[in-house]
Parts: sequence; structure tokens; C-alpha cells
Amino acid sequence: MMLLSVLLILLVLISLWAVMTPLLLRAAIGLAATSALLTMIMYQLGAPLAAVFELSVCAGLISVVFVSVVSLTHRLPLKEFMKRRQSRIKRFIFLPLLLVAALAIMLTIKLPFQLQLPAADKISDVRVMLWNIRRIDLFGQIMALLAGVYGVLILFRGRKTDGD
Amino acid sequence: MTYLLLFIPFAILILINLFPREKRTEPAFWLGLAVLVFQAGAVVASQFGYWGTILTSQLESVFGFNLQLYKMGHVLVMASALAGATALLVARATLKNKRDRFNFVGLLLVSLIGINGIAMVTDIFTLYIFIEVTALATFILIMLNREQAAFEGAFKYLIMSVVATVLMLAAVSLFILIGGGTSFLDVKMAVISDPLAYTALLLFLCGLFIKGGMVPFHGWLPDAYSSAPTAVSVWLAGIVTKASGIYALIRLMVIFGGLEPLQNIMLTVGAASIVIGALAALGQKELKRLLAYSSISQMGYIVIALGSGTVLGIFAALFHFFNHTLFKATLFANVAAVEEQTGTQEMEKLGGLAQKMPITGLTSAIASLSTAGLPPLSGFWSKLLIIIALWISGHYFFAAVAVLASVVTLAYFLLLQRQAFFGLVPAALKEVREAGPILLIPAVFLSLLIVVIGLVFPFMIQMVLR
Amino acid sequence: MILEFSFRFDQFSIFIASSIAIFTLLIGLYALIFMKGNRASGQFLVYFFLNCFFAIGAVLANNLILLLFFWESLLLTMFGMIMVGGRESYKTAIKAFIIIGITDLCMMVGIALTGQLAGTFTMSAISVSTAGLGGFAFIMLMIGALAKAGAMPFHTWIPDAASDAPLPFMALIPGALEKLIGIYFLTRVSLELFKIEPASWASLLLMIVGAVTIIFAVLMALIQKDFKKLLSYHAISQVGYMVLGIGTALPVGIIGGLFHMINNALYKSCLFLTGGAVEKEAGTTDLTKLGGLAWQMPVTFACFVVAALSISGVPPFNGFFSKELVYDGALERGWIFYAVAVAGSFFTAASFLKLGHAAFLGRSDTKSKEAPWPMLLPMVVIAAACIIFGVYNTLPIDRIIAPILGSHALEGHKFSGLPANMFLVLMTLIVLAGAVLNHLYGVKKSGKAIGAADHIHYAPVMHSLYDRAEKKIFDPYEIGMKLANVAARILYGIDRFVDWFYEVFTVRIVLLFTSLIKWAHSGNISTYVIWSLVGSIAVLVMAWR
Amino acid sequence: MVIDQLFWLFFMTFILLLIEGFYCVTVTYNLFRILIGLEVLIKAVTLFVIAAGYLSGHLALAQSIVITIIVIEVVVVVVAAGIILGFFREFDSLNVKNARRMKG
Repeated sequence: MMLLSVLLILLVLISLWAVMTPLLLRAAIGLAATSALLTMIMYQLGAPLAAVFELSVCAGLISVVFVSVVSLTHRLPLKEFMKRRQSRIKRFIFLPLLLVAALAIMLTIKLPFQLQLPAADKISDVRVMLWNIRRIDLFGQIMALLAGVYGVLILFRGRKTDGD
Repeated sequence: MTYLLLFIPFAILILINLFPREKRTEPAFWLGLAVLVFQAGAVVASQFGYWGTILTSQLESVFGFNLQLYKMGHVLVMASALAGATALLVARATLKNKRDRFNFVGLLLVSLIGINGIAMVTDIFTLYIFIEVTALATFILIMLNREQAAFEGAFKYLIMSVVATVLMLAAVSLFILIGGGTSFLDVKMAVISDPLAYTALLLFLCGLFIKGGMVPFHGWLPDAYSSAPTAVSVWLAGIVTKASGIYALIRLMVIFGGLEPLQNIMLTVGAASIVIGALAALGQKELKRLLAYSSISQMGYIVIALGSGTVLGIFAALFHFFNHTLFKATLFANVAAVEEQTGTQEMEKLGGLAQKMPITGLTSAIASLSTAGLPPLSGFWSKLLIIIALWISGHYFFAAVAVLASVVTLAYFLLLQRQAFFGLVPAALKEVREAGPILLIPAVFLSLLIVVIGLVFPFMIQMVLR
Repeated sequence: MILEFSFRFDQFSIFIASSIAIFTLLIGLYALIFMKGNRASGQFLVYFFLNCFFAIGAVLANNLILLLFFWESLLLTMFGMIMVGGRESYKTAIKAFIIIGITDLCMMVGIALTGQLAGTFTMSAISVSTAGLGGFAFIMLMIGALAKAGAMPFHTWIPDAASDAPLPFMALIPGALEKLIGIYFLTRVSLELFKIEPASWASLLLMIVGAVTIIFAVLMALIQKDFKKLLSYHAISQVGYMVLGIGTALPVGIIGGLFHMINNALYKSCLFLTGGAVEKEAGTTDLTKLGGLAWQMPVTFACFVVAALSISGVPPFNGFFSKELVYDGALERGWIFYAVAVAGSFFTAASFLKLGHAAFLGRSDTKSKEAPWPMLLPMVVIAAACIIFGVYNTLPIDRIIAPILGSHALEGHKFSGLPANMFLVLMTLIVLAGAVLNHLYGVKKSGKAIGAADHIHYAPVMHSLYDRAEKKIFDPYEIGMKLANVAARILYGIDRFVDWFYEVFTVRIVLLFTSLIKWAHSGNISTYVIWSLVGSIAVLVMAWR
Repeated sequence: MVIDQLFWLFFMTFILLLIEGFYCVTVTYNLFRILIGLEVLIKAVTLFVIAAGYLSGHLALAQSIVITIIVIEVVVVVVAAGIILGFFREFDSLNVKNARRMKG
């Protein structure tokens, strides 16, 4: 419980950093760190398979995509950057305040009801769950990936080319 | 049959990619059309109980999917076949680049699989997956031409779609927490017994409202519709947003229809969509944007019918759902024809096209009047049934809203007709001629359906309502 | 609630349906020739016969919803037929569409309410009282029926259509067919669905609407200077007699109203057909340019005379008998209604004297020839029917109209043959004579000889009076005519106001909201995200339990 | 009672992450940062699903759902990145003001 609380607090803080940092590259790295923390939480909760996915796909693949997008888009000149930064600070300064306020409100109110939890599931093996019970989800995943392939083919093509 | 509806498009999707690069566009078109014809044929055949016995039993052992196709799903599958065929034909006529045409067929098949999945799901998380698959294919379809505006439209759609995802998945996790499962049966048990699960259901409905573009969740819809290539607009307006938002709503309302507060939400959201969509459409200057707002308004009719909480209301909602596919696909096909022949879709630059393009003018008039709910066209019957359903269930105010908004509907369509199809022909359009047969075939076919259904329906109603 | 769609074949509905079929046939023959050479003649004829189909469907329907289906389909064909008229006709078509569309919506509300109150939509099974909500339903249904028939204040599209739409349209739709089905439905509503009593407010309301329509439209007609426009105002005015007759809720009035309905359909379509023949042959319908056509188009002139005598209520033509019955009923309910009806009769006669004189008599400037036979045939047939229905009025009244009410309602009375009340006949004759004198007086005082038809059209009443007014200010005749003139002007203002309300005011309000909504869609994605978040919270709050 | 407290803990984290994400999406002027905000939102939901599975003892179900969510998330991010790149090529900027041309 103690460890879990620390991890959750860290999760909030790191994602806050990812959102607030002025540099896009740092934001991408912050997001990868958030994913890594989420992985640890999942592991703590006893969900190692999902944790592996989170680590490899979100912390790995998505970060690669993000970093390449950041590197493909050019940086602003320093003067422009500083100007933007000032306006950013003005706009984002309220976020930590908002978070603190929300936290304070939620800490004062207790859970207004008792949770009524269902009976535990008979199937505890993820593989059985995914491959036998929820096979249709796998089919959906394949279709989503196919759409992603089309997306890469169409969107990452250079500027508009004429003809086939 | 349930498996075939997923696997035949999938197999064709693989097949068209196996052709050599230079020769694949034509076969892709014809195979795509064949899939849609199969869909329509399957629905008709299943009415006679033909498919269930022959093929399903053998396939069942191979794929253990939890899918079921109810009678309701037939409407969606049929509508998607009609809208898809129209979109394919329009794409063939309007997309100039061969590669674009090929990719269009592929993405259409992906989203078709998503829609067929939506028609058959029995699990709320699987429903989300198929909605997302449809949406993913649609983002890419919108950017098919990679026009400047399309990036804006697609990005807005994507952002709102992720917001919807967040709402829906939060709901799913609450269902897991309380119901211990995500199948419709588990969800129903949880919602009846626990207020937290009930809140989760509301969150899920909000997600569906975003996907279906209901007021005030509709911000992305006009931009996405009007920035997409017209062939994609046919597909988007004809079926995609309706399948992923509205059909899922109908499905959930069939399961949870008895809950009083849900009906109030449906009525309020529906009425807001009807009124705001219609009023906004009145002020539009582009054909596609006008049709987009009109879609919002028409979706409002479907949702308000769900709010009546009666069987007649749900039947009316499904009927209007189907009718909307008919007339919106016709109208977008007409827009494609106009755009193809004149090079613009801004109403101020158009005029007098009924003289130059008589068939396009006539079909668009039929479709517009059907949208406005004028007899003897099919739109009249669905609107009438919606109003009757509202009236019978005692929602007089909402019935009045529905009736009055149809006046505004009429107004903006008359405006459209006057600016685009009647009046004087501008000097720039003197040389305009009727569009080619590829664009006319779907428009004529669909408007014939509108008229025939409108004329036949009064004699069918006893049979249908039973 | 079960929606059972059935049809109904009784005396009344079959009579109206067959009348519709006959009129469509005759005027269709006429339209074949008239529309020859028009680019859209094929389209027009399609709408024309579809219109007949829908009208017969509406008359025969025994279910209110089925009736609504056919009824609103008429809107579509009407729109199409006006559209065919040419470039300028679009505005008129839209106007007609909006007015009829809105009133049809009122009717839809009325039908829903009636169905709700009666528990069924089957017309033969409905019986509702006019108290409370039923009264509202009655008014809503009445609005639908009256708008179709073209009574005040739903008439403003008819004069516009007269100048824009093709003439066979005017002869059939506002002249005959819409009257038939409008009055048919009004009769069904007031006598069957609601069974209004002679002393009820509903009856009084109908009579007031009828009386106002009579006097209003006929005064408007008096100052028109165009053949078709003048006729179109009479098309409105005559509806007043029918509504007045049915509104009396007395057997004699109802029979008079129904008989007047069929008579009006006859002579009004005949008048429009002569107008069409004049337009086709002389090339214009402007009364300032017409004249002396009587010798060039004798058959047309003869038909015009018969129809004009009928509409003015001269014995022994059919209009006389039906008007007498209506007068009888009106007098029984109150002298004021009778007075208005008789005044209407006076102005009708005056305006037709003016019209006939201006168009057919006098000197001719144009060289016209007689219309071809397919155009003449319908005119002659209808004119003959006017005479037959007048002289042998036993045939339509005893055979067709009286059985509609049922024998117990008639209480052994007989309404055919010569009018029972000789006082009324005398009054009518006096009024007609007055109209003739008035005409002669007006012509004489217009400054030229009687034959100067091209001068008379300039409002035979007003112009001569204005000349005289400087010398004889206190002439009671002149004061009376001046008042009539002022009333006509005021009514014209009201007419324009109603028009403004439909076309400008409502549109402005709607456009204001439209621009507000457009402003709110700023294109900013964060706005849209915030909307949906606020919407979600609103949904959660609304449905909290 | 422990379960309730744990649930409340996860719920608070979930809400805080949602606030961060939505704030980022609505306030920023940079398209890329909107994407970061969306990612934070999806992370929040992923955490909540796993927590729900853990608390109710349906961890297998929750895991299989999370795996699917992650796969879909990747595709969404890739498509969004493609849109952003295309946007950059068109406008030579990532400013969201360029994406406000369609209005009314």
C-alpha cells in the first residue's frame, strides 16, 4: 500500500512534468517515464503481461514515434521560443493549483458509498482469457493494426505526388 | 452468417493487396462492390432463414466468437451496403489518383468490418473496439486527398474521438469493478443493482454521443464532413457516425430502455440536436457543411425517438436510421456530381443547375423533401412514426419541437434548392453538363428506393409493426 | 394504438372523388392544348394527374393518418405545378409551400390530438366534443381545412399564383379541387368528428370566418385590373359562402354550403378556362388592353356569361339556388351574417359586370380568333352543367347532397326546387338590380360612352367617384362607395401584413438564432472539447438518481 | 475497508491525471502537446482499468482489455503523428491557430 501510494504520486508528478515542460523532446521523454511508472504499478498489482505490453509498446514504440515527430518538425528560433515560453507559463501556472485544489477536495470527502464487488473470476489465466474467451478482441486488434498500416502508407508519404 | 460478415470483407481486403501494383485498382473496385452486394444479399437471404443453417454450423467450431446478429442488425448491415456502394461509385468518379482509389477501397473494407462488428456485438468492450476500428479507418479516409482542410477536420475528429474513448473506457472499468464482466448481460445486472454502474452507463452514453455527433458533443462533425473528399463524406454521413454512435445508442436503449432518466437525457439531447443542427444548417454557404449540420439534426430525430421509451419509438428510430442513409447518400452523391461538373460546392457560385443537370436536380429534390418529411416519400413515415411515438408516450413538448423543426428543415433545403438548382445560371456555368452515369446510378437508385418505400409503406405497416 | 389504414366509400366521399376525377379529366384536356409549346408541359401534366390521385386518396381515406399522407402529398404536387410557371414563379411557389406547409403542421397537431382524445384514428369511429382540448384540436383541424380551401387568412398565395402559375393550375387547384377537398374535410370535421351544434362557439367561429372571407376578398376583387387576379380573389370570396353555410350547422345551411361548393367548382373553373382562352388568343389578361372579344370569341363569351351569371347568383343558374340556401341558414343565425352575404353578392355582381364589360364588350384593339375545340369543349360542358344544376336542381340536391346528412336530420324538409323564402329571393333580385344600376352609373360617370370599355377598367366605381366627389360630397351613394374603397385599402394593408408576417418576421427571428449558433462554432477545438465535457457533466447531473 | 481506500486512492490518481490531460488539451497552442495531453488521458484510463481488475479480482479480464487498449492506442498515436507531420508540411508550424479555419 505504501509503495503503491508513492508510485501513484510519482506518476502524477511525472506526467505533470511531461505536460508542463516547455521543450517538446522533454515532454516525449516525460511521457515515456510515465509509461515506465505505469508499468511498475501494473507489476505491483500483479498484471505482468499488461505491464510488458505497456513497457515495450508505450514506453518504447510510442516514444520512438514521438521523438521522430519532434525531430522532423523544426525548432523555433530562440527569441520566438522565449516569447512563447512566457505566455506558456502564464497559461499553465494554474494547472498545479488546480491539481492541489482537486486533491484537497477529494481528501476531505470520503467515499460516499460502499463498493459491492462481484465474485472473483474463475478464469485467472490471461492467455485463456485473451485467446479463448475474448478471441473477437484479437480480431479487432488485427483490424486496428491494418488500419494503422494504411495510415502509415498514406500519411507518411512525402508531399503530394501526382500519379501512381 | 455472423462470421461471414467479418471474414469475407477481411479475405477480400487481403486479396486486393495481393494483386500486382499496376493492375490492382480495377479489381479492388469490383471486389469491393461484390462484398457490398454480398452484404445486401445476405440480409435479404437471412429474412428467409437461409444462411443460419447452412454455413454457420460448420464455422462455429472454428471461430469461437461471441457474436449475434439480431433483426436490428440487419438494418445496419443493409444500410452500410447501400451507403458503401454509393461511396465506392462516387470514389470511382471523383478520386483522380489511382492509388487513392485503391486505398479508398481498402479502408472502406476495414471500416465495413468495424460496422459489421458493431451490428453483432454482445459485449460492451468489443463494441468499443469495433467503434474504434471504424473511427481509425475513417480518420485516414478523411485525409485521403491530403487537402489542407482535411488535416484540420481529421485532427478535430481524432481529438474528440479520444475524449470519447476516455469516457467509454472509464465506464468499462467501472463495469469490471462492479459487474465483474463486460458482456451486455453483466452490464445490465450491474446497472440495475448499483448506482456507480449506472453512472458508468451514463459516461458510456456520453462517449456514444460524441461519436454520433449529438449537440453539444458535435463540434468535430461539420468540420470532418466538409473537409473530407466527397466520396468519404458519403460514407461518413451515410453510415459511419450513425453506426458508431447512433446504432450503438439504439442497441443500448433496447437493453436499458426502461430507465426513466435515460429517456429524459435522450429527449433533451435529441431535441437540442434537432433544433441547433437545423438552425445552423440554415446559415451555411457550402453544400457539404449544410448537409453535415442537417445530419446532426436528423440524428436528433433518431435519439428523440429513443427517448419515447416505446417499442414504436425504437422501430421509428431504426426506420429513420435507414431512411437517413438513403437520403443523405443521395444528397452527397449529388454534391459530388455538382462538384465534379462545376468545380465548386459554394452555393453562391451555383445556380440554375436543374436546367443543366436535370437528373441530379430531381434526385436532390426528392432526397431533400424526404429529409424534410414530406409525403409520399419515405422520410414522411419515419418522422410521423417518431412524432406518434412521442405523442403516445406523453412527451407533447418534444413532439411539438420535432414538428416545428421540420419546418426549418424544409426552409434550409428550399434555400439549398433555390441557390444551387433553381434561378439563373451564372455566366461561369453556361457550359455545365449532366454528370456521368457512375454518379447518376446511385442517386437514381436511392431516390427510387425513397419513393417506392414511401408509397408501399402504408400497406406494409400492419405487417411491420407486428 | 393500432394504425389501421382503410378506405371509406359512402355517398359523400364517392361524390367528391368522382367530381375530382371529372374535373381533372376536363381540365386535363384543356391543359393539353394550353400547355402546348411550354418547355415543361410533360412535367406539369405528371404533377397534374398525380395531384388527382392524391386528392382522391385524401377524400377516400378513412384513417386520419392516411388522410394526412395524401393531404401533404398534395403540397408537393402543388409546389411542382407552380414551379413550372417560369422564372418568377419560384417565389410564389415557396410562399404557397410555406403557408400550406405550416397549416398542414397545425393539422398534424390537430390529428394527433384528436386521435389521442378519441383513442383511434379511424374517422368513422371518432366522436369528440369541442370542449377543452377538443376545441383546440378542432381549431387546428379547421386551420388545415380552411387553408386548403383558401379562406382568410391563409389565402395570400392564391392571387400571386394567379399571375405566375400556369392557368390550368388555377382552373383546377385553387378554383375547384382544393375547394372540394378543403370543404369536404371541413364538413367531415365539423359534422362527423366533432358534431358541432348550431349554438356553439365553433359554429359561430366558422360563420365569422366565412363572413369575413366573403366581404374581404370581394372588396379586393373589385379593384383588380387583371382578368386572372380578379378571378383569384373571387376564388377566395366564394369559399366564404361555403364556410358560412356549413358554419350555420343547420341542415339548410349545410346543404347550401355543399351545393355551393360544387357550383363554385363548376363556374369558377369555367371562368378560369375562359380567362385561359383569352390569354392564349389575345395574348394578355390585362383589362386595360382587352376589349370587344365577344364578337371574336363568341363561344368563350357565351360560357363566360353563363358562369358570370351563376357566380353572381342570377336565377335560374345554379349559383342562385345555393346562395339562397346559404342566405336562409345565415338569416336564421343572425341578420348580420345575412347582410354581409348579400353585400358580398352585390359586389360580386358589380365586379363581374365590370369584368365582362371591359374584356368582352366595347371596341377591340386586337385581332383574336376562337379557341380550338379541345379548349372549348370543357368550357361548354361545364357551362351546360351550370345551367342544368340550376334548372334541375332537384337532381344534385335530392339525389346527392341531402342523403349525406341522413334522413333524420332533414326532418322531412325539402330543399330542392324553388326557394321557400320569397322574401330572400326578392332581396336578391333587388341587390342584383342595384348592381346593374351601379354599373351603368359608374360607366356613365367615367366620362365616356357605354362602349368605352378600355376606360371602365379603371375601377368603375372609384374613378368616377373621385371625379364626382369634388362636387357632391354628401351624396350618400358616394360616401358609401368611398367607405367601401377605404375598407378595401385597409384590408389590403392587412393582407400585406399577413404576408410580411409569414415572409419577413418569422424569417428574421430564425436568422438571428442562426447567426448566434454560427458565431458559437468558432472552429476552436478546445471550445468543442469543453462543450463535450460540460455536456457530460450535465448528463451526469440530469440523470442522477 | 481496505478495498474502499485503495479504490479511492486509484480514483484520485485517475481524476488528477484526467485534469492534467484535459487542461493540456484545451489550453495549449501546440498540436504536439495536444497529443501529449491525449496520451496522459489514455494512461489514466489504462491505470483505472487495471485497478478495477485488481480490486474486483478480475485481473485476467482487465489485463486482456488493457492489452487491446494499448494496441489501439498505438494506432491512434501513429495516425495522429501522421496528421501532425502532414500539418507541419502544409503550414510549416504546429500552431493550433492554423486549425481554426473552418468555423460557423
